Amino acid sequence: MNKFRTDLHEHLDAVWDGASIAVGGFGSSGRPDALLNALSDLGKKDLHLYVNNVGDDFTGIGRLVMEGRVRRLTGSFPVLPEFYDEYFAGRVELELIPQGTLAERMRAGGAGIAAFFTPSGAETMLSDGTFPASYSGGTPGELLPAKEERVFDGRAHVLEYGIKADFGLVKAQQADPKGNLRFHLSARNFNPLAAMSGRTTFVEVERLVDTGSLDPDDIHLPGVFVDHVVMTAAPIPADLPRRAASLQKG
Amino acid sequence: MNKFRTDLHEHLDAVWDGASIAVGGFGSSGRPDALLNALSDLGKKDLHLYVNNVGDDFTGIGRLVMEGRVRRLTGSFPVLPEFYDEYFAGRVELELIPQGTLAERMRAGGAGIAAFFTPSGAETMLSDGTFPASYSGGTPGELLPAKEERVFDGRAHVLEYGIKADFGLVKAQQADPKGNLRFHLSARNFNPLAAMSGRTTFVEVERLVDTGSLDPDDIHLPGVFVDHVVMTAAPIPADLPRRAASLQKG
Amino acid sequence: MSMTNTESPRITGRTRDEIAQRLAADLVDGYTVNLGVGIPLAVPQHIPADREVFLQSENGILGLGPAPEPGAEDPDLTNAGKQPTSMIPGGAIVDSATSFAIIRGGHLDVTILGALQVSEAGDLANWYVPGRNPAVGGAMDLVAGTPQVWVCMEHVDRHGQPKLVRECTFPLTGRGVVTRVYTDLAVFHVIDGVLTLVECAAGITPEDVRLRTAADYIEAVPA
Amino acid sequence: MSMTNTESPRITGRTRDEIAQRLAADLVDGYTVNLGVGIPLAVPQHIPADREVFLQSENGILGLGPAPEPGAEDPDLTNAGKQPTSMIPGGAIVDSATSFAIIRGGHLDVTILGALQVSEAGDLANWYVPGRNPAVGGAMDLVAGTPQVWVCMEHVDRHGQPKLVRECTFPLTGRGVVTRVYTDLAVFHVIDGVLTLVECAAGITPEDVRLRTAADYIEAVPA
Repeated sequence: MNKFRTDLHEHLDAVWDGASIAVGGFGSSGRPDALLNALSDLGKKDLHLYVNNVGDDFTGIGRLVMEGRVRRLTGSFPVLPEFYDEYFAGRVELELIPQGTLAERMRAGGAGIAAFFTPSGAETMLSDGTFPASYSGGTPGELLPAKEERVFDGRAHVLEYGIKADFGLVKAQQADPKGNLRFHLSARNFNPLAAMSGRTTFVEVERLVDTGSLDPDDIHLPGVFVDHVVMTAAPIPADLPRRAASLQKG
Repeated sequence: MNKFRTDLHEHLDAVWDGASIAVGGFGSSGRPDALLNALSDLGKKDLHLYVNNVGDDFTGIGRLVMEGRVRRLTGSFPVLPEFYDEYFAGRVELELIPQGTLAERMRAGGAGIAAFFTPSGAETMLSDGTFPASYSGGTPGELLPAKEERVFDGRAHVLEYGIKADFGLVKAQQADPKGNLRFHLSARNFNPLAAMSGRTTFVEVERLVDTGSLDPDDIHLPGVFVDHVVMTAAPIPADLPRRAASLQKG
Repeated sequence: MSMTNTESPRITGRTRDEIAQRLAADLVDGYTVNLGVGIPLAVPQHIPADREVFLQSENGILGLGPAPEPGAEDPDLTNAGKQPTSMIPGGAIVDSATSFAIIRGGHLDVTILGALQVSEAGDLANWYVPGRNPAVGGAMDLVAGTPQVWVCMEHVDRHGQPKLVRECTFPLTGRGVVTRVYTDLAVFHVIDGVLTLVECAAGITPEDVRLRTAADYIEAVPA
Repeated sequence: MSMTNTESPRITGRTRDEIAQRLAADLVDGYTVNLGVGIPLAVPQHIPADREVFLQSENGILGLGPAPEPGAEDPDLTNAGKQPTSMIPGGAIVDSATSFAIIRGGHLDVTILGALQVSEAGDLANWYVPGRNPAVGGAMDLVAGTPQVWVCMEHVDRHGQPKLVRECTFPLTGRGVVTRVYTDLAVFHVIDGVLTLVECAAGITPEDVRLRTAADYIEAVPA
């Protein structure tokens, strides 16, 4: 069962409008831009993205948001100012959660853990039912539901739910035909977790290697979490302009 | 801060009678026998061990049990027949839990997750309050408490609590002075999790390596989870007798 | 209802090895599979040559290979039964938490287990005989998490008593988890929660099966 | 009670860099530390030469080094602020779930953060100014999990209003989490839940501090 694919669009077209998608990357580091851009090119819309950041430019997540393809974003640190314009204008919903909660929820969903109690965010407006998930006519619309609270060892905790996303999008450095992956330095970040969270997981890699060439002790994520591997990613050049000059909204 | 220690007994003597200890290993594979034997040699007692197996001989866990040093054992597959003799005779308590629940509870404790909902063991006698944790006079004494149950997506789950053990005992293949570890093949098993679970973690290794000689991408467990490293472990010879011929009970 | 309280005459269906062979014929190319002890351990040698089936071991091995040659054993590479094993190219090692994330999270295709009893609702009892030494290992995680749970077992116990029952009398491993049962006499599927006889072994009639089965089930055996 | 509603005269205490230097003097050899943005980023250059302090970055780096030379940047090695960084020998990479397991599980010694407000009970507000763009990152995990939370900040805001207050008016990052506060004027410890002035900067009197602090606190400044 070789998981290498040559036609990215053919396989990624399995993503349906309205799908939930867990995405790797921290800012632009380790972000699967080829996969994200292909979602735009394929015209996918009404997406629910689980991703830590929007990033600071109009590639990848930023492009999907600015093209109006994202219904809801669950993340911790969107950053891109234009994302907030969309949010306050009522064109995208924001489920804002602590970064560690996002990572743990992705892992839990992939690990069959339905929910867990964490102290992160307890007794704050991200858990007390007052944070606006959406705006309508310039005023708060839907509020994030209050989270179930329980005290353990004298400290408040909140119940957070595992994320089982329809799809996972991941960027890795190396993959073998079984889908075994290696990541490079801090580009690892959310990628193994997005792969675990996705019911069907796509990976873009910089380098394809032969079966058996990765030491079993040195595989960061086993291929059992991976469905389709495409070689599209190139290392991001260090001199990449941080913000694209032109933007077509759509 | 060099974490290499030359005098194992001096440092391990910090373990107090009555302590809870998370232990790595699956059967004898990856089990930290040097550390476990040192606990016996130091005369430690009344211990609560979190460990998957007792093993099938009287070294390591088996020795501690047969010397009467273990008050309670939390694990999934004790195996050693003499362990059960002790259990039915009321000399050791058994908290029997699913293997995946043990692994996840150790990780959760180390990760600041107070508790989690898992489907493993729901609607069984390991969660309904009928399993005897101890025997007294040949009849069941304390029963394991019934676990809190909740339905997610139509399936029963039970609430399981993170294990924050007083100490973690771990066997690794390589360690650097910062405590960064590498394990070898399936001897990895519960070792990274026992290290995470322990408030203070001891590691026995086969090989000490210089700082900087392990690639940051190839470290299985970062030294932040490790306190003391001793070089005592040798690879177990393949012809090790599976059961010791002589046994002194104490 | 076909409950029987009297021992039925012994008949000869599939051997234990043939049960494993029959099950192996149903494995699909590309499956990742966990094997329990007993009859399941005979499955790998019967996997058809044109199919690749990846074996997982609960102690953190993906891509389990055959037992090593004498002298080639590595104490750091053992299977779930604590016996020396090997790995195939393309295999990977994970820690126990990740191993059970794979299992519990539904990333395996099939888990193949032995059983003490299976109920008509797909309940499984296979971890504990009251009065003996209790040990559970990864059984409850495997049945809770794997989409398909295939049981292979003798149709009746050594006293001739049916192991396919209305309700399990032994303590449960999981409720409503079994999806297929392969025995010396027959193959059952659990379809929408209903135990269904789909095949009899060569020389075995539906009547033979009925006499040795205490569970209610539907017969859907091709004529 | 020392609440003030009128702007106090400007006085000159420590510079932002000197606040970082003062905090760095309290770091203990062997500590593992997470740094927030702002004043905390100046801490590493002031760590005394005889102490080894290991820096953690929430995106999965243990053993963060200084900014790389121009041309030596690696897009696969960036810090929590998404800027190119480096690693020291003995560093390690982990995924984001393990990184926050380290943070939430209490395995760091200190997290050093800026603040909008700190209350007398040790409540921290540092993630959100209502009306602006909300973003939280790892701040709530860091304060929930780290045994010691050290804040470095200006004693008053740019309008001269106290940032040490009875109750935070900005949304909380965590309740009762702050253990120390380093400002341009003073150092406070939270001892058994009670905010305590332990040190004034050179040329600053306890009276100067009192006039610019809206929180109740105890004075325990050595004479």
